[in-house]
Amino acid sequence: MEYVVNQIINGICQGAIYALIAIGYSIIVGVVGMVTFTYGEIVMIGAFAAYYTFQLVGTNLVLAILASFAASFIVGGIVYKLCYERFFNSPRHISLLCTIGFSILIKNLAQIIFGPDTKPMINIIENKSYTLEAFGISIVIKQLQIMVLVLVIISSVALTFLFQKTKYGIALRAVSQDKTAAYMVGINVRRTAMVGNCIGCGFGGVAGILLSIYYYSCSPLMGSSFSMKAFSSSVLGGLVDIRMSALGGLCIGIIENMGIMISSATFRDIFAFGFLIIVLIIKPTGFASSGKNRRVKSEKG
Amino acid sequence: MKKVKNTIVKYKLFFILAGLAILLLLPLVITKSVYMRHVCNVLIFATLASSLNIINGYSGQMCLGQAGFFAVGAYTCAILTTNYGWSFWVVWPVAGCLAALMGYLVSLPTLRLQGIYLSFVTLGFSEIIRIIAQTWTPVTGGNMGIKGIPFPIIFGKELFKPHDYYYILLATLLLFLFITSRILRSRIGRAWISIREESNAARSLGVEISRYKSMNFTYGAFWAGMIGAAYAPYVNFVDSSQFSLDTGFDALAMVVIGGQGTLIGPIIGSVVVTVLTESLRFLQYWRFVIYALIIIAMMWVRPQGIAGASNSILAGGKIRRSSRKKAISRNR
Amino acid sequence: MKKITALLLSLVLVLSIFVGCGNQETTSSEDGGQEFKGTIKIGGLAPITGSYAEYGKGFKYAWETAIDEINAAGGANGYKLEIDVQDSEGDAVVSTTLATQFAEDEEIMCILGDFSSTCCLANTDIIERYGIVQFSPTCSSPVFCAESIYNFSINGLTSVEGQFAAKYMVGEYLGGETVVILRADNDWSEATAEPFVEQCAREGIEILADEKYQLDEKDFSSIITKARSLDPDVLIILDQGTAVSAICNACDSVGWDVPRINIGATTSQQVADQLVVKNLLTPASFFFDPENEALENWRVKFREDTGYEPTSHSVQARDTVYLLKQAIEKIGDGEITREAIREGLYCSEMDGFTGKIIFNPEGDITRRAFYICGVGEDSQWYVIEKVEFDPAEF
Amino acid sequence: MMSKNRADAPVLLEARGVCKYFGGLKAIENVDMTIRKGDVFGIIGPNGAGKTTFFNICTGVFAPTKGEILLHGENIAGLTPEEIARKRMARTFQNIQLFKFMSVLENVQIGCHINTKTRMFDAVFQTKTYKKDEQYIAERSMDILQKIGLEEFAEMKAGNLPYGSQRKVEIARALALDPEILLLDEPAAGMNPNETMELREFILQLNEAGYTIVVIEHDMKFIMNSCNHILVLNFGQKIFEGAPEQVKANHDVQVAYFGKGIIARG
Repeated sequence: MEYVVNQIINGICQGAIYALIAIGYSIIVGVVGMVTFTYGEIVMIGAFAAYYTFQLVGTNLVLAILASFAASFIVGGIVYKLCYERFFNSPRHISLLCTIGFSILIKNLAQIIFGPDTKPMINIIENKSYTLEAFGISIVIKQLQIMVLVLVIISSVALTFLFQKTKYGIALRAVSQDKTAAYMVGINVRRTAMVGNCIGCGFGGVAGILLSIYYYSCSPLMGSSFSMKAFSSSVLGGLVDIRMSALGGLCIGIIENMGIMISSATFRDIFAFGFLIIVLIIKPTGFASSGKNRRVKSEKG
Repeated sequence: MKKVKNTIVKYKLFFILAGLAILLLLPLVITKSVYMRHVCNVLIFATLASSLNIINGYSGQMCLGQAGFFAVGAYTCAILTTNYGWSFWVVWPVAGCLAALMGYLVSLPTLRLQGIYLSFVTLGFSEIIRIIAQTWTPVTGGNMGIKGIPFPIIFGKELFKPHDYYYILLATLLLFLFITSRILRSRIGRAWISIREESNAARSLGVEISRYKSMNFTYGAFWAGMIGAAYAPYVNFVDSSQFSLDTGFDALAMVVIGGQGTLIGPIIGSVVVTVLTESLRFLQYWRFVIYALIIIAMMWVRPQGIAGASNSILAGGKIRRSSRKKAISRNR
Repeated sequence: MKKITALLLSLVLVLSIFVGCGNQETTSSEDGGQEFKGTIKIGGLAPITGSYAEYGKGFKYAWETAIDEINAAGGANGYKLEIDVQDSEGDAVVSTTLATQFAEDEEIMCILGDFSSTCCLANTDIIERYGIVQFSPTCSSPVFCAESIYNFSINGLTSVEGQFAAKYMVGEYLGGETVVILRADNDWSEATAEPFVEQCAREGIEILADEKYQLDEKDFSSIITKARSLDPDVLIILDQGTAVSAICNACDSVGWDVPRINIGATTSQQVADQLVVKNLLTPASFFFDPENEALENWRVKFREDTGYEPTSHSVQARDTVYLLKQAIEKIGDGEITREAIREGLYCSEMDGFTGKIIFNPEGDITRRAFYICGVGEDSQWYVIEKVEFDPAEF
Repeated sequence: MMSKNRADAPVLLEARGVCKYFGGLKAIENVDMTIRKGDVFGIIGPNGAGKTTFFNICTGVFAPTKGEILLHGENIAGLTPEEIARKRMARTFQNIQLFKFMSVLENVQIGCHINTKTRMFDAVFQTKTYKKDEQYIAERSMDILQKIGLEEFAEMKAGNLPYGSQRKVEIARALALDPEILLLDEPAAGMNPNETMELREFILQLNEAGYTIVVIEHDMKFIMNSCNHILVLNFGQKIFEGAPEQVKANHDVQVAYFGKGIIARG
């Protein structure tokens, strides 16, 4: 019993990590309206920005967060200019291939610039764990896991608030739903989309710091596996819905850990993808209500 | 321009025969088997990209998991020839059919899905196939893969040299082109294209889009399986890392760079990409940087690909103003 | 018009590529005014890009510096050595293509590499057909050397490493009775785990679980929870690189201080650096001994030139060049052929940086001593005990 | 026009108590309709009356929430568009849905889909069936283009044609199905008066050639001059069905179209 509960807790924490990266992903997809394969590399850029900040100015988390937000924000801007802006009216596969190309570009440039080896990130945040005793079960939670979990909840609530209530957020949503209509009511579509995309990327960068601290390392190739999981979580949540994407991430994390509990860790991805495919077959738009993503759905690939 | 086109049309047969003669005699010209291997790689990727083009280019579905079907073909061939001693010539069509069956099974649930959701399911399928290949050790050899896949034997001659194997791969590609061009000229091909262009209209004309989409998927998967089966003995061993998503993405890049929705496009794409990545090998990381830059530049300059027509739905094309005016004036 | 532009564009592209081909010839060595009898070309296969890039770059560096050293000292048997290192990407298909390329080039006398067992095994068929030596610094597959007379490796059989760890480390040193194995799902770990498990059975050590995980696994909390619920005396980690430290750190972060033994990464500085709590043991056939001056100088130079710490893999790569030099010297005045080099390598012996190397008839080497190493609080590896043993006892 | 013998003609398409609700919205409420062979049947109504929705129910795009659609007495409600097309019911779209990047000829060729039976095997080996089919398609599509007067544009991309001609291509494509009943969704939308006139002539020609035609239209004049029977919808409900003269005279229709005030004054 204790074992099962601990595994569920593990699943939730793992899911929280997926959720964290999925949130940034769904902001980007929501605002730009196109799917991206560069996101994992953006996360990696954020992690490296933090790594070099720690190297240069010492363990200053605030500075590191600023640095990686800025770095990812800028790279996000480049991605926007290169891969999206020109292709808003083109078939989707064109910008998709562009993002694949850009991801290859960043991955290899990173290996040239940062070197191919894995860099250690340790002792940034104290490695502590808490043991809770309840109903005769002892549950072990790491401090970092709690941090990630809290951050996911705060950011999904805050971002939802930003999108629902603020003027800027409403403009972002308008752009994400119908670019032509948004243009007609006087929204600067290109700039809004670009800033929205960059915010999503910046958020991905910050997620990158947490990831690298959580796993004590960063490497130029760290992005690809996370980007697949972010992509899965986001698809599960209906691509554009931030809270649903976070929920999707949590679900994938829990399902994976349940799967590992009954079989082997080698099947991790089979559980994740299998679950996702089954959900999509039952409900073709993921968790989100089907009306919400008509736009994404109806666009021809 | 028109003149050139007319000449080509006029001497079509001549050009085809000349091209065939060059292709058949190529191994005599290229003596080094290293270069022949590159030529063989081009042929393999050309066929794989073409099979993807069937799905992406002709029926407008967005499949990202072609590596999965490729893997099914390759593993079927590897397992049956190595562990069960079947002849390659028997296994070959079997592998194609098994991949086609997979394609059919994947197409069933995806009929309800559109756009990126469909892409995702194909992508997930490809990953699942790869992980199964990686973990099902008793059958697929797990991480060790399957080694020593026997080379096909024809008239008592073992085809282990790239110079000989070239003909198998060439035959596959030509057979593919022959059959596919015939299908595209029939109502089946037209139905696929009509689904790509305007699926609602196609339905209103009685085109059963579910049936044709899944037929399209099955057909595309069949050829991916066929070339997969031909690929396994060529490289002599298979392991799961050969069928990662990157393989699928490479095929996609070839299709798009060459030109979606044209028969020649994926072939041009695979020539360009293979020659590029092979010849820049000495640049190490920089060659991928250059490869990536070329993909992006290509999408900027010629989104329809080298061979694609600019006025096609696949290029996001707009109807050309000039020709439109002409039509209007002619109508009056 | 547009079509013509496109055609021209693609033509220029293809042409520029061929021009690029033409420039491919790169010469990396300078003649120090010395007279050589001739040049011996060597092909090098290393994963310079891809997930093993770190090791591949180390290979390239070690090979090239060793060859420069040899050439500066008058060459091997009066011949100048030249190496052409190609990037196999850690991809077996690429590796076979490159191996064919080398094998077809009659000037290439020997192939050094590749890094991973998968690539090496894939190349076996080709080198056998063309009769050229494939000399891998790190291939650990137990079947590799037996598969062809042209295959050589100086990694040492991993089976011995596993058996050693079971008998001397778990059994004698730690006195554990139950173990859980965590390992990466690859052929190497498969080959290492098997003899380990067998030896455990002989020593009366109980294996509670043998858990595999994917190669690019990042989050180990679930398998650690699983392992912890079984409460073993010792945790065995069969993997290389960062995964090892990641597993240890994940154990520590939930406060589980079980003794851990790693087989595979040996005394990797990277692993030591990344440990939060310095609690890890490893059997090592090789140890960066600060007292060995030549080795230490080499290590310092490596770090200066590449910007990161060498692993034992690079040291092994260096030794392959010197073994090759020795083999060429054995030929003496005879003609340098591929076959002659194979004969020169056959059953040869040498004192290298990695200790005494003695090839067995298969072309592999057997270790006769291992160091039990542990990480100190200063993130340095220390030798706890040197154990000499007779491989026959397993 | 043909109203005298209309009652004798057999019933072709019939709607019985058809309802369609989108959530709480009642788009179509209890509509009946009877179309007989040889009709030029008009469906009119103000904007948002549910004409196109009703059309979409008839052609299978939506399944009705309640009620039956009978074609030759057989219930076709809930069938897919492609199944309904196979029952020889062809349609055009309000917003033209041509295969814009294909030639006019190819557009029509795709229309021949259900009248051919080439299978993969036939296509690959170019069997008799394939040859017969291709010959049929070639002849049939050129024939239709000639009839419609588009043969000189056969090789042109359909999207390059002017609006009026695009409508014609859409109709030509529908005719290639060899339909018994042809449903035209606002065929005159966006046409100038000249083009509208031509279209009217064309529709009457088709009718004489034996096609039963259903037209949705805004243009009252167009409907009154071309149809022999009219269904009037408003707010998803049928308010009247009858001959053009009766429709003109009907009070409810006038109220729906012109508002109460104007009628009272007039």
